[in-house]
Amino acid sequence: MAEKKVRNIFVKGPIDPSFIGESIGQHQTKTAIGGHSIFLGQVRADEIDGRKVSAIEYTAYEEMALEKMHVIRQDIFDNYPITCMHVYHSLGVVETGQICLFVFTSAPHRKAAIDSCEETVERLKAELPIWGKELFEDASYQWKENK
Amino acid sequence: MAEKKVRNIFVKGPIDPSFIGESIGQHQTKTAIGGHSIFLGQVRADEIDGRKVSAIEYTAYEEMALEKMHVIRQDIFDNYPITCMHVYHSLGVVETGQICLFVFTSAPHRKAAIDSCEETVERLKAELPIWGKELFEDASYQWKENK
Amino acid sequence: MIKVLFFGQLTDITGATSVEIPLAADTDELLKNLSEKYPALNSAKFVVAVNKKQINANTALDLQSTIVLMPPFSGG
Amino acid sequence: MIKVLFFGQLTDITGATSVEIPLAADTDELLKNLSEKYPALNSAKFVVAVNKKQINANTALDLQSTIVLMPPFSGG
Repeated sequence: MAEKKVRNIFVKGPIDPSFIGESIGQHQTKTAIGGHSIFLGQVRADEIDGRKVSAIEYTAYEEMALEKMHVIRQDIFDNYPITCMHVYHSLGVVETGQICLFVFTSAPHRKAAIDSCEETVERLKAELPIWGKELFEDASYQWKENK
Repeated sequence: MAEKKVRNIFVKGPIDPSFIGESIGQHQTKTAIGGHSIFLGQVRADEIDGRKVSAIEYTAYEEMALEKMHVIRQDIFDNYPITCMHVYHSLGVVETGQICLFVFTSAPHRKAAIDSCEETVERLKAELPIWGKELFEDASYQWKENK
Repeated sequence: MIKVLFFGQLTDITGATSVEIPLAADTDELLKNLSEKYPALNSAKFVVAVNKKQINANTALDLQSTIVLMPPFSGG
Repeated sequence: MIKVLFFGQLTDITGATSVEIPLAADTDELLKNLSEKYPALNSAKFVVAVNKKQINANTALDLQSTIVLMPPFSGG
């Protein structure tokens, strides 16, 4: 299942829900698949010290992020019997309510799909050099911190 | 978060990927959400004793299944800080490669979305009176058994 | 007479999704009567629901009871 | 001269996503020079990547080195 190619994961702006539907539909020819697991990150309208988040602006050290994601992908394929994995992360401004992260794993059996999806989400949040700048409605900002 | 209404979960035939995309898009106004978790069941072209599955035909004891699903939904809302949950299951014939199950949970934080989705999938497979009849290409069949 | 519903592989035994049989006093008696009519039920795995609740013990029946025989679930 | 890249909140300190500074023999020396230029870096949390690999110890540099200062990640 190993692949050599370093794939791009970055998309400019939010991830369109119809793109997610289309990605799902593209798996209908893969009849060895029995389960898909999807995680979507959505920008939350957090209120911090009375200021309300209106958007997050993402930047990344793209070259390094793609290399790290490639390593994560290889590890996940080595550790779980999955059929395929797709990861997309936004760059630039994503408004509240819009989708900034799309992780999609598929496998013959549900457990591998579910577990590999969760592990991919956890690892990419911890390991990919991506930064979110929370933009408030009053035009101030603060740098996001992952918990 | 408790709701009184027993919702229908059954759809005739396969679940359309574009419907899944639309369901995701309908959450863009819910700006308290930070993460969505989705599980999709897809009919697998298993080969059993040299016969290849071409479709699964689902039947359910619908009234009881909806009441049980209502209990599961209440339990999940009681146990996880989630914003919403949507569940759809096919009835009738679903061909290999098509989607027969769509479980969708959303929460302010990812852990609740991911854990509640997985638990919902496990519980509905174990507790809902639904049966799958595996139809083979040679027109024979066998009743599916969940592992 | 009372109607009994069957699902899944049980319909291969009964050849129907429901049958009408004489009312029995309780589920034990009803199952005994059904087994006489469909001997293959003796070796089949199933649980019984009365009025949409799965029962774990002998349960009294009346003409309003909804009785359903359910083999192991296989949804999803 | 060598180019150093900054991300996230570090760009608030430097006022730029990259700065050119004289080449240093290794990362310890480079960080000392950077701290003199931007004293707020002393209290900032970050890791250093050289040629796209995060370093955990002092690392030799040359004119071809790509040096990046990265605050805690917050993607997803």
